[in-house]
Amino acid sequence: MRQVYLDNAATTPLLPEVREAMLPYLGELFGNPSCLHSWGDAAREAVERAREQVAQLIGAEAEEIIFTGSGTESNNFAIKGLALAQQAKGKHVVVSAVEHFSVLYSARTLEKWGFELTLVPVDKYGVVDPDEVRRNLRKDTILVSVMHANAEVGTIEPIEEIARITRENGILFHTDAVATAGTIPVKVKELGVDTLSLAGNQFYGPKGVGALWVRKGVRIIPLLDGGVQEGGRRAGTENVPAIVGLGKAAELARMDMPARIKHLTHLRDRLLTELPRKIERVVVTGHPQNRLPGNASFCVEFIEGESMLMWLNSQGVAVTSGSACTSRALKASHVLLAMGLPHALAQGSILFTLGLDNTDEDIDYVLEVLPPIVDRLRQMSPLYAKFTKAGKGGK
Amino acid sequence: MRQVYLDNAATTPLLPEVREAMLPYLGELFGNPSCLHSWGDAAREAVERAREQVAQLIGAEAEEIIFTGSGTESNNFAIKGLALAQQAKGKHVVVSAVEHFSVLYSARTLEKWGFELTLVPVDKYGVVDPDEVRRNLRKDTILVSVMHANAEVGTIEPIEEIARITRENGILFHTDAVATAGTIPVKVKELGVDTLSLAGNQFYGPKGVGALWVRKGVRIIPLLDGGVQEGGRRAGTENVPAIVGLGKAAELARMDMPARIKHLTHLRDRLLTELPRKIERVVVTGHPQNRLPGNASFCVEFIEGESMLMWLNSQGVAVTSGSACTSRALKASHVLLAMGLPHALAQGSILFTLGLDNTDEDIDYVLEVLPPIVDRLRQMSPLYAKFTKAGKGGK
Amino acid sequence: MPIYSEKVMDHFMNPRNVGEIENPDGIGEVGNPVCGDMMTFYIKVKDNRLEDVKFKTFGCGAAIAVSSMVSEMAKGKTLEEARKITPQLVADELEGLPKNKFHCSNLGAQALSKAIDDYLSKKNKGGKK
Amino acid sequence: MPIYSEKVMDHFMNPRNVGEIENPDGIGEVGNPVCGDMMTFYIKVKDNRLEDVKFKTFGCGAAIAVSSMVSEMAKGKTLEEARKITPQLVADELEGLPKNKFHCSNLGAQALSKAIDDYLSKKNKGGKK
Ligand SMILES: Cc1ncc(COP(=O)(O)O)c(C=O)c1O
Ligand SMILES: Cc1ncc(COP(=O)(O)O)c(C=O)c1O
Repeated sequence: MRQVYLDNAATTPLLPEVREAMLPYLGELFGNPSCLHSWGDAAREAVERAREQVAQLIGAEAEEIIFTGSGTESNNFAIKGLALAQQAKGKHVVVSAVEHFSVLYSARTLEKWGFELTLVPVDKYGVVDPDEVRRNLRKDTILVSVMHANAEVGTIEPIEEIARITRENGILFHTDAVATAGTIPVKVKELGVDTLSLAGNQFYGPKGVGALWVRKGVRIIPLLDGGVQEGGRRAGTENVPAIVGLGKAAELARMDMPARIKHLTHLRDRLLTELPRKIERVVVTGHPQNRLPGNASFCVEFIEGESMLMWLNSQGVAVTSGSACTSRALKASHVLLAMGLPHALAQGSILFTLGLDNTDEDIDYVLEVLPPIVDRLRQMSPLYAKFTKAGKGGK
Repeated sequence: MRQVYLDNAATTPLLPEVREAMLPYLGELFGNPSCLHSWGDAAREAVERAREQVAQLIGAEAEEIIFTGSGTESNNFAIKGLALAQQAKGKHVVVSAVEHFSVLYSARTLEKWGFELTLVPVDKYGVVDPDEVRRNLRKDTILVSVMHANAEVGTIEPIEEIARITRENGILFHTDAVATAGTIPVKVKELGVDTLSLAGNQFYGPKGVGALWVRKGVRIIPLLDGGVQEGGRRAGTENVPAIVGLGKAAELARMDMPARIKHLTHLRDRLLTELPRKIERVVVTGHPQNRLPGNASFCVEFIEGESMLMWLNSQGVAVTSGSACTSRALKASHVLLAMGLPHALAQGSILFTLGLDNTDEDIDYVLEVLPPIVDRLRQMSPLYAKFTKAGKGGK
Repeated sequence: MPIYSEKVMDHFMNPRNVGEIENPDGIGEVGNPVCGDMMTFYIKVKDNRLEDVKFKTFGCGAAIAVSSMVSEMAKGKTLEEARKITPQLVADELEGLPKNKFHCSNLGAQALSKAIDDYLSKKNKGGKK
Repeated sequence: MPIYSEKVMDHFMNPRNVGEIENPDGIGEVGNPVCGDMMTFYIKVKDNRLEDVKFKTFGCGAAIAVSSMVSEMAKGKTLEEARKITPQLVADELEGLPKNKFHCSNLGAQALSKAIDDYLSKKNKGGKK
C-alpha cells in the first residue's frame, strides 16, 4: 500500500545530509564540549559551528543563540525567564489565544506565580489584530508573546506590526517561530522581536534540540540551573549530535528555502482547492493566503477528526486532527474554538502538513481515498442524518 | 601517539549496540510518539520499551519513569517540582554541600522563590553524616537531596540511612544518581528515596536524555509546561532516538554490570595505589574504599590541575581537573573545599574516570607520562620552591 | 504500538448494526459536540427482548467501536440483561481501551440504557405492546 | 577548537625564562591559591634596563603562558617601557586568551610592575646601584 506521510507539523524525517553530519558525533567524536582536552575541543568546535549555522538562518549573531532540548523548552525558557527577569518592573503578560500549549501553559504557570495574564483574541482566520494587542497593554505589562505562525491552521501572524507596538511601549516581545524557522524566511531584525524559539524537528533536523534566540542585552533567568554551559544560561551537557544536526538542517533550509516553498505551496494549493470540490461541506481553516506553505487544514462537517485520521491511516496516510498530537485532550482544538468555529465543526478538524518528499501522486491518492471515508463516516453520523432529514442543502 | 580517554565522568562514548539501536529512529522510524498513525505507533512503542528497560535497571515500574533531556534537567525538575508541590506544607530544603551544580543552583533558585536552604557538610572523605541531616531537619522541612555518589571524588553516600530518617519525618528525599545509575547497582526500593535522577551519557548511552524516577503517588510540578507527553509531567516532543539509546544502554548495563565493575575496579585500584608511589606528595581524594569503581581522583601538591590536564592532553591523555568541565569557574572545586582541603591543594586536583575501553596498558602509559609532567610543572612552581627551600620532607 | 486493540479497530472499521430503525420502540441519545462524542441508539423490543439494536455515532474511533460492541452485546438480550452491560464489560470485550477513551464505554452503555428507558416510559404511557 | 591559541600553547609548553634569579634587583609576587594563580617575577636591572627577567608560576595554562610572554616582552626594555606592557598587549601577543582567562594577563603585568616597584623602592632606600 502507498505510504503517504502528511504530518510534517508533528515532526519531520531527518534529511540524509543531516544524519550524515550527526553520525561522527554518535561515534568517535563523542566528547563533552565543556572539557578542555582534544575530545572536548572537537565537540566544542562542532557546537560552535552549529551555532553559526542557526544564527545565519535567522540573521542573528552566533552568541545570541542558546541551544535547548526542544521547542517546548525554548518557549518555557522565554516566557518564564523573561517574566522572572522583569518582575520588578511589572507582572502583566499578554499572549494570543492561539499560542502553542508550551507558551499558553507557561503563561498559566506565571499566573500561579502571581503574574496576571491577558489572552488576545483572533479573528476567524486566526489572525491577531495588532490593535487588540495595543488595547490590552497596561502600565505593568512586561511581556507579549505571539507566535509567528500557527502550525495547526497555518496562519502567519503580523509580527512586525506587533513588535512595533511593543517597542514603542518598551515591552519585551517573544515569538514562537517553531512552525516557521527553517520553513519560511525568519529574520530577527526584520521581525523586531526580542526572543524567538525554533526547533530542529520542524525542518528535517533532529528531535531533542531547539534554540532560543535572545537579542543581545536582553536579560533572561535560566530555566535549567547548573553548569555554565551556553554562557551560563542553559545548564546541562550539550546534546552534541542533535545540535550538529540542527546546524546542518539550518544550513540546508537556508539554501533550499525558495525551492522548498515553491514545491510545498503547489501541493498545498492543490489540496486547498481540490478537496472542497471532492467533498461537500468542507471548510478550509486558517488564512486563505497568508499561511504556511505546507499547511492544508480543514474541518469536515458532521464527522469527527480522529475517526478520519484512523481510516486514513488504514490506507497508509498519516495526518493529524486538530491538536490531537500534542494534546490528546478529547476536546476540540483551542485554536479552532478561538477562531469562532462551533464545537461540532471544530471536532471535524483534519490537518495535512506537507513535506519535501511529498509528490503530486500523494495528493492524488489522498483525494481518492478520503471522499469514501468521509462518506462512510457520515453514513453513521447522527449529525449528518439530522442534516439530510432537514433537507439537504436547505440550510 | 597513544590516545587514552580517562574522562568518562564527563561523558562516555556510545556502545556500538546502543548506536545500532538508535539508527532506525534517525531514519525510517522518525515518527512522533504522540501521533495516532503508524509512524506515531512505532515511535510510541520504542519509547515504551525504553521506559521498561530503564525501569528494570533501577527496579521501578515503567510508569514511574519520566524521560527528560539531561541529568541536569532531571535534577532541576526534581528539586523545583517537589518543592513547589509541597510549598503549602513548608519552605525549608536541605541539600548536601557536595551536590552537583544542577542540584545546588536549583536549590539556590528556590531561595530566590522564598524557600530556605540548609547545606549539610561532609567529612574529609566527602561523606554526608546521616545524623547531620537529621539535626538539620525542621518542622517546615519538605525536601532533602543528597546525591548517590559524587562524580568528582567518587564517594558513595549512605542514601539508605538518610532515607530512613526522611521517611520517619515524612519528608521527601531526592537523590541524584547520575553518577551511579548504570554503573553500580541502584534499586529505588532499597535506597528508599522518593525521586531519583539518571542520565544516558554516563553509562554508554546518548547525550540529550535523562530520566527522573518519581515514586508512584508523589506529586511534582512540571518544569516544562505544554503538551501532555510523559503523562503530562514533561511536555515536548520526545527525543525518540536518544530515549531508545538510553533504554538499550540501561539493558546492557544491567546485564554486564558485575563484569564492568570488576574491570573498572581493577584499573582504578592500580591508579589509586601506583600513582602515589610514582609521584611524591599526591593525595587520593574521596573515600578510600566506598567509591565509584571507575573513579581515581587525586590532588597533586604545588601545581595546578588545568596545567596538568593540558600537558596530559598533549600526550594523548584526556582527564578532568576538579569540576573544570562543568564549572570552568576558576575557583577550586566546591566539593574539595567542602571536604576541608586547603585552596592550594584543591587547585591541584586531577580526576581519572575509567571506561570500558580502558586497558592495563592505558594505566601503564599514564603512570609513565604523568610523573615528568608533574616534575616540570613543579620546577616552575613558586609553591614548590618555597617547600623545597623550607627543607624538603621536613614538613 | 497502536493505541487501539485489534478488536477495537475491527469494530471501528467494520461496525456492526450501524443505522436507524424505522419506528423504533426506543431511542437513546447521549453526548454532544462539546464533549466530542454523540451516540444515538435505536431499539426494537419483542417479548422483553432486544430484537434489534442499531446506532448512529459521531465520534472518535473508540466511540464508534464502543457503539458497535454495545449493539452486538445487547442484541437478543432481555431488557434486564441489557441493563447489566457495564462500561467495564464493554471495554473488556473490546480487549481494552486507552485510559483517556474509557469514557466512551460509559457513553455506549448510557445510550443503550436511555433507549430502554425511552421504551419503558412509552410503554407505561401508551400501554402499546 | 582548543580553548588556547597556538601561541599560548607554545608559551605554556615551552615557557621562556622560567626560574629564579639569584640576588635579584626586584621581586614581584601576585595572586594566591584562593584565586587560583600565583606568579613571582624576578628582575635584574642594569642602566635602567631589564637585563634579565625570570618567573615562577603556579596556575593554569594561561597563567604560565602569560608569565612567559611577559618575561619575553620585558627583557631588554627600559623600566618605563616595561611599565607600558598592558594586559591587553600581552593577550594580543598571545593571539588572544579565553574570556574567563583574561585576568591572567592582568596578573602577569602586575607581577612585573611589582618587581619594578620593589627594585625602585630598594634603590630609593639603599641608594644601591
Ligand atoms: C508553534 C509550535 N510551538 C512549539 C511547539 C513545540 O515543539 P516540541 O513539542 O517539539 O517541543 C510546536 C510543536 O509542534 C509548535 O508547532
Ligand atoms: C552527579 C551528577 N549529577 C548531575 C550531572 C549533570 O549531568 P548533565 O550535565 O549531563 O546534565 C552530572 C554530570 O556529570 C553529575 O555527575
